[in-house]
Amino acid sequence: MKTEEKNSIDLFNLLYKYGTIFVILATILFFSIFLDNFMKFSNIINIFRSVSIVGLISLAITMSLTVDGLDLSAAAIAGFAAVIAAKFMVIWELGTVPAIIVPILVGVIVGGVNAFFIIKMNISDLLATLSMMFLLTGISVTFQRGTAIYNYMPLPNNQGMAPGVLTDAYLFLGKGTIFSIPVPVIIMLIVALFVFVFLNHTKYGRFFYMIGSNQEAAKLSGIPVKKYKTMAYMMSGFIAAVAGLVLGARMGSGEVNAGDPYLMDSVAAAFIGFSVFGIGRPNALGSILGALLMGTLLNGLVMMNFPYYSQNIVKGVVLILALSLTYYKKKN
Amino acid sequence: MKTEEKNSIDLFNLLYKYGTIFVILATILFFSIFLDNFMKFSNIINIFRSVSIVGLISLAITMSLTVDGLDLSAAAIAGFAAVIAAKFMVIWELGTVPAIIVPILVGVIVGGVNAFFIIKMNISDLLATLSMMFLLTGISVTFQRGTAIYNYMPLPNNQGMAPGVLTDAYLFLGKGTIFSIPVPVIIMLIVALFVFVFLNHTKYGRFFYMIGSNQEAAKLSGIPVKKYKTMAYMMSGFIAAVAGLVLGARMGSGEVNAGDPYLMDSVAAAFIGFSVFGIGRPNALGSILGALLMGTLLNGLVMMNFPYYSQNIVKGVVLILALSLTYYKKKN
Amino acid sequence: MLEMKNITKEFPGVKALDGVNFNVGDSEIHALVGANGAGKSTLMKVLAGVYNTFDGEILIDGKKVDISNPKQAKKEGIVIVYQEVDTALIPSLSVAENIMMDYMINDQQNTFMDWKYIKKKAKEEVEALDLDINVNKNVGELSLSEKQMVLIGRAVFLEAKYLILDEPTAPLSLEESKKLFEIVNKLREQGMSIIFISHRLDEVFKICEKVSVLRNGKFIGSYDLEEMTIDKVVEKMLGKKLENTFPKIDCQINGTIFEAVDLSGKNGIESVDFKVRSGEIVGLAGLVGAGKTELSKLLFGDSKVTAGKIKLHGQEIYNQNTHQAVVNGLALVPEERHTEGVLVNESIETNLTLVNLDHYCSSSFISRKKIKEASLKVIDDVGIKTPSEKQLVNNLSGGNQQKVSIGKWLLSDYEVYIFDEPTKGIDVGSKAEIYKLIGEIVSNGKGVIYASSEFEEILGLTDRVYVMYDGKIVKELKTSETDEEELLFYSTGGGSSEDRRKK
Amino acid sequence: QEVPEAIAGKDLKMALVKEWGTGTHMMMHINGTKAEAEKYGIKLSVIDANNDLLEMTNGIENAISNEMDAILISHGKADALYDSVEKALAAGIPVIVFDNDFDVPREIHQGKLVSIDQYDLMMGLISQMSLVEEMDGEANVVYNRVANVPPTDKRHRIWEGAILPTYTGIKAVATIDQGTDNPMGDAQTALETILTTSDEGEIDAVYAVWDEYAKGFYNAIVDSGKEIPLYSVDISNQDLAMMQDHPEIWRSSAAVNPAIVGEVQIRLALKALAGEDIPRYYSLDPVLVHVDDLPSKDEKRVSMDDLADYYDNWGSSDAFIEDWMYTLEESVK
Ligand SMILES: Nc1ncnc2c1ncn2[C@@H]1O[C@H](COP(=O)(O)OP(=O)(O)OP(=O)(O)O)[C@@H](O)[C@H]1O
Ligand SMILES: Nc1ncnc2c1ncn2[C@@H]1O[C@H](COP(=O)(O)OP(=O)(O)OP(=O)(O)O)[C@@H](O)[C@H]1O
Ligand SMILES: [Mg+2]
Ligand SMILES: [Mg+2]
Repeated sequence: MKTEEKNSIDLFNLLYKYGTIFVILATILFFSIFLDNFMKFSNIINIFRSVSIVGLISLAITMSLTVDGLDLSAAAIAGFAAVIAAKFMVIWELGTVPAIIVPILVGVIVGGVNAFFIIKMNISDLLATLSMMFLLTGISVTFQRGTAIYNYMPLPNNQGMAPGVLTDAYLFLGKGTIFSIPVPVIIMLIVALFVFVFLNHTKYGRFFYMIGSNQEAAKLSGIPVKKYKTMAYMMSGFIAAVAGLVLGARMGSGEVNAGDPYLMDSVAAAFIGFSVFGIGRPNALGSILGALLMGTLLNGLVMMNFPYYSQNIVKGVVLILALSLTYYKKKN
Repeated sequence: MKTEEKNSIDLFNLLYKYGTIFVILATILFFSIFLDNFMKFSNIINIFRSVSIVGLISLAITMSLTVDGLDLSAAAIAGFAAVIAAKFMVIWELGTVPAIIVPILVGVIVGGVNAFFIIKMNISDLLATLSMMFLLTGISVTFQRGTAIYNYMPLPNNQGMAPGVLTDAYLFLGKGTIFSIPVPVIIMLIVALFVFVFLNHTKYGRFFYMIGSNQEAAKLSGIPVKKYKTMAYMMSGFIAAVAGLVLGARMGSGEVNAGDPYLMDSVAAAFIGFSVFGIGRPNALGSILGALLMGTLLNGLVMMNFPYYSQNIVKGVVLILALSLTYYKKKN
Repeated sequence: MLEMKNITKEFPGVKALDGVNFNVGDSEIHALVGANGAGKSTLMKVLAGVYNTFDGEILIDGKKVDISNPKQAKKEGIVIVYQEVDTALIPSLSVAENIMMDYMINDQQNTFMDWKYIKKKAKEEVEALDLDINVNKNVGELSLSEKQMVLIGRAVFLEAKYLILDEPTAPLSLEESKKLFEIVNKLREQGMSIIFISHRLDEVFKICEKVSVLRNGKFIGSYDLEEMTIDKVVEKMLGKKLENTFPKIDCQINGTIFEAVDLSGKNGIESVDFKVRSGEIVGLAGLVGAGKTELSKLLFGDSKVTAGKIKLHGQEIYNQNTHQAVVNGLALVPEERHTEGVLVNESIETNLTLVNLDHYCSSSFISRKKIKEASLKVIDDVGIKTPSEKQLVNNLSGGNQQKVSIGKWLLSDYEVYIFDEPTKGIDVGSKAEIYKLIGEIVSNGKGVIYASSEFEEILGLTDRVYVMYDGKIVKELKTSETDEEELLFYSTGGGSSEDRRKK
Repeated sequence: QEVPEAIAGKDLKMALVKEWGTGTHMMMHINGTKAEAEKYGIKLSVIDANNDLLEMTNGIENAISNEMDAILISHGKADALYDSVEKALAAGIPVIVFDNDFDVPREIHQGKLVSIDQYDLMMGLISQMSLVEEMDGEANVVYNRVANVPPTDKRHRIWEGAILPTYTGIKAVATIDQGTDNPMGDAQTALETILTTSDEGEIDAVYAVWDEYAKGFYNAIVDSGKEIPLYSVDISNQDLAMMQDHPEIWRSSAAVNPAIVGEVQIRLALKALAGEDIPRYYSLDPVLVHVDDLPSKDEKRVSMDDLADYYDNWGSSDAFIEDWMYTLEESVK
């Protein structure tokens, strides 16, 4: 009896650990068979590039997930960062360096404010970051009275043309390549590596997990819970801001609300990532794989000329499938 | 020292219990002073009508919250129901009754499917319902190849005009009034009353809350947890479908994705409602008050000619304020 | 020398500690006893820095120390192993990390994790405690006793000056307890002082030198155990003499009411045969991990039956889920009260009336009056110490929580009651009350299944015993014809055909 | 000339109810409306429904209960708004609609309802013909449509019904429609995919039915390093900057100055309030903005306002300007 059960459990175990990977491979196989150009190196690079924003934002969300929070404002922070960067270069002509540093600082500060409301005011994480999302959206629209910021834009009140431009150094973040690998992909991979090392190989990462898994125990063991929770949200803000810089550079402008459409996909990617390799926790690798799964799907569907409105169905079905594979085991 | 503390605790207690109410009253007071027409009966009715959809969907979400779930698909179910109703009347000419019953049935079934994935497949509630949201959006768009369904719409492939119309009986759900109270408001209040009585005065409601409080202990007390959880999601689907019918009737068409914009506001309303009167749990009254708070704000801001792009800021700030007032106490 | 002077701690509506003076000498094992709700855990939490407000002062070696958070307590060399183990462990992290948690938090200099060192140290710790746990496993996958040992491992690693063990042996088997005592003695020899809280007074006498008694939040006194007897300690605890722990239950044992035939379950129970007769208390004996809990849950429909039958009054019943089991007339008091037995965030009355809410409804509508009446009755019958029936269960002491967990089944009749370690963490006075309750149940012609790893209880209470080992029933014994030795023999696999220990 | 009695000396309040308010085009429309309103001392509330039709309804109802003098609408779906619009008209409030139409009985709307569009049929025609001409009638085109939005549907009708059957050398090798949620970002990703997976030289031109898509397409083409011409409809300052940066890519766009739409809406509302005759339908004249007509970027960066220098009927329109409006303007100052 024992051995029989063992076999079936092992199969589930496999599915649990490798379910997501399996779905990704199946997706890739399917598209490679039906689409000639799918496996071209250039298209693979393309897929990676197309998921870079979702990947980065889902890494930001991963940080908040580790401390058992959920940063719904990450996408809004990204959009906000792109607007600020553009404002710095195009309107205020302050050069690349401040245009990169200030949005990142703002991202970190917004993360801190989130943490303040969650920790000090004791508002639930979902609500606090949801409110922050409204707020940031509002502010970034107000900031520019609803218009995008771009090179040579005319200034309001007939003040002529915007003096500055998005610098090449900045645009390189979104459009450049290094050894024919797009810079956004490189940035995503570096951030993923950073998050991976941070979470798995530094004590701070372990503290994050401790807090997320049993906050009370962590507190009683003397971990400064508030400090690290704040840190987690700040890091989330940091990564989200980086995502925003890449987003702004890819678009070549500071678009209002540009981050919003990436929220749901990023949350989904981070959640799918939970169980990759059976880790059972929010983690960097999983989030990136989750993002890749969705990017691959979308890419293939566009190539197959699938009507956009049906893409959501496919997205939903595959999501459910991946999740079923990975979560079903837990029950047993 | 002891007595001092007592006083401050009492103040917090008051804020905790009546914080939301306080913010609502303050908002109303503020607007009544600065706006001549704000307290007009017609405007109050107007506010109620404008929150009816958010109110209904937040009631649906409340049902799932009681069993410690969160039905993110509620808004999508509403949109789907509206599309089905329109399809029944406009394209298939099947009359009002099926056009009302079938969408509601579909809502209940979708709730059941959600429950299936959450209970049987053990997928987390957020993920399961998120996937369902993608799916429904996809299906309802595909159902009509992205177009809305409306009276006298041209059929695809030059098949002439749609044969049926949205019946008056159906439209009455959205546009009618009874004693000059709009029907959507009446429906919202009836559903709220129903949810209130169900949750507070029937054993089922108590079972829901107990399952939400500690599922394992509830199970070992002999409560059929799966059954009641399924029921909660089905009721969520039911109420969401009702919201959808009202929505469709108000818009006079089956609009694809019409439900989506209400998701965030409804979730926020249900969460704000947690602490109204210090209840500390998802509840009907709170959800409606949460919806009213946001509706009142929006109404007043528009009347005050607030720049439209700043309204989100105000929404964010007030949300945070209301939440801070109500959640701050819990910490103590 | 550790001195706690004039400690007073109040919760809303409850004065948990009232001017308590408590001293612990160097290098001694000091027992702290008292009935449920006496304030033991609260006193220890004060010492461990859990509460930042209390009246009174704490001195170490004559010097006043300020302890208002756990970190300060640790700095003073005070380490605590809490009563509720789940509150102190991180389920999603490995055993190694859980054991080495304090090292990671306080001592680790590097930002980067020294995985090699942490695993090596944790392994040493586990081996020193003679445990068989893979340190890479997630703590969430461990059994309760293993979790307890992980916590003790963590405390031992810290090399504290004062180690507080709050009911550490409640989830441990005799053997594991013995192992623990060896460790405790070793630590004492190294100069550590141990404060030991337990409701098993025999243990207290076995390893402690001194005992302090609390009653109703007041300090009764400290005594040398050499000058005391169990009865005397009990008297100090309860403020009165305890007549006899195990009440004489005189009741007629009749025909079989409940039967399991060749029952196997998905949770590892194999081919179990047993029966319960009307008016009979049937013991399930066995060491920790023998499968008593699993069997109880299988009978109660919380796990899938893969083969065999369950019969009630000769008729086969199917318990597809726990609800059906209750409808069929079964009741279960589960082992882990905090997560399974009670809803800690709900009021006492809500908990008590949950299982048969129907009785307090008229056509699905709840009657608050009926609920209040019924709850007050149970609170009175079972003796739950609380200011009001509306009190949250979370605010009750451990023992009183357990009473709620039992009390909820007493409001209506069931055919068979399954008790899984119902007196774990319960003081002797309350134990006697619970035994009395069980006696009343059987004298109404019902059957009781009583699972316990405390042989003394089994011998004192039951009529017949089944001994479990490795998921199977290995022996059936008449209680009056057996003794502790024989129970231990069969529980450790003696006499079983394949004499192997489960890993 | 005297300001008509119905208006003279009154504090006018109007509401502009928009389906959505982000994007350069929408901003220019809002700003144009606002500027014109300010000119005549009209207090204008702008309601951005954020793609929520019921929010538009709420906005209209709010305007009615606040006794606004006129309601300007942009976009939205007719069925959803019909009742509110009818109510407004019945209450005697003029409704000037942009890119939408309401089938209200004449006795109710008489003299109070105008539907304005940018002459989308014509914009489709001239932009698509620009492509046909430059491609010499033969090209594999990545085509773009946005289904179920009235103006883009009108433009599509020309493509489907006129261009493809007439110029059979034009082939749509792929069609991109990613809806309206994230047009720029999704368009960029979709075209990137098509460009990387198509064979070299397979795609000759890209057509965008809406400039929000065109911006994403432009980014994708520029980033790909290919030189594929792009033709589109609608224009904004941002589009012009892009056009000038890469004249070889973004060739032309058919457009109406969205600010003028707003201006005309305000003037029509004023005329209706004054009781003067107004038309039921009005289409503005589109212009084909072609990059070859513009100076090079080193010479001069062109903005929307400058387009008047290159196209006669760009810039301000004097449609529906009455003499008394100058008087009104003066009196406000
Ligand atoms: N957080 C709290 N809020 C309110 N009352 C509390 C709280 N914690 C403990 N109490 C009360 O304080 C008293 C002492 O509880 P404590 O847990 O110290 O008892 P104990 O001696 O450890 O009992 P047991 O043997 O059952 O563990 C009890 O009456 C309990 O109900
Ligand atoms: N959550 C779990 N994960 C892994 N193994 C478990 C788990 N729970 C129990 N086990 C194992 O299942 C076996 C049977 O455990 P069970 O709890 O039934 O024993 P028991 O006889 O009731 O002992 P106890 O006195 O601890 O209740 C043991 O080997 C135990 O370690
Ligand atoms: Mg205790
Ligand atoms: Mg057990």
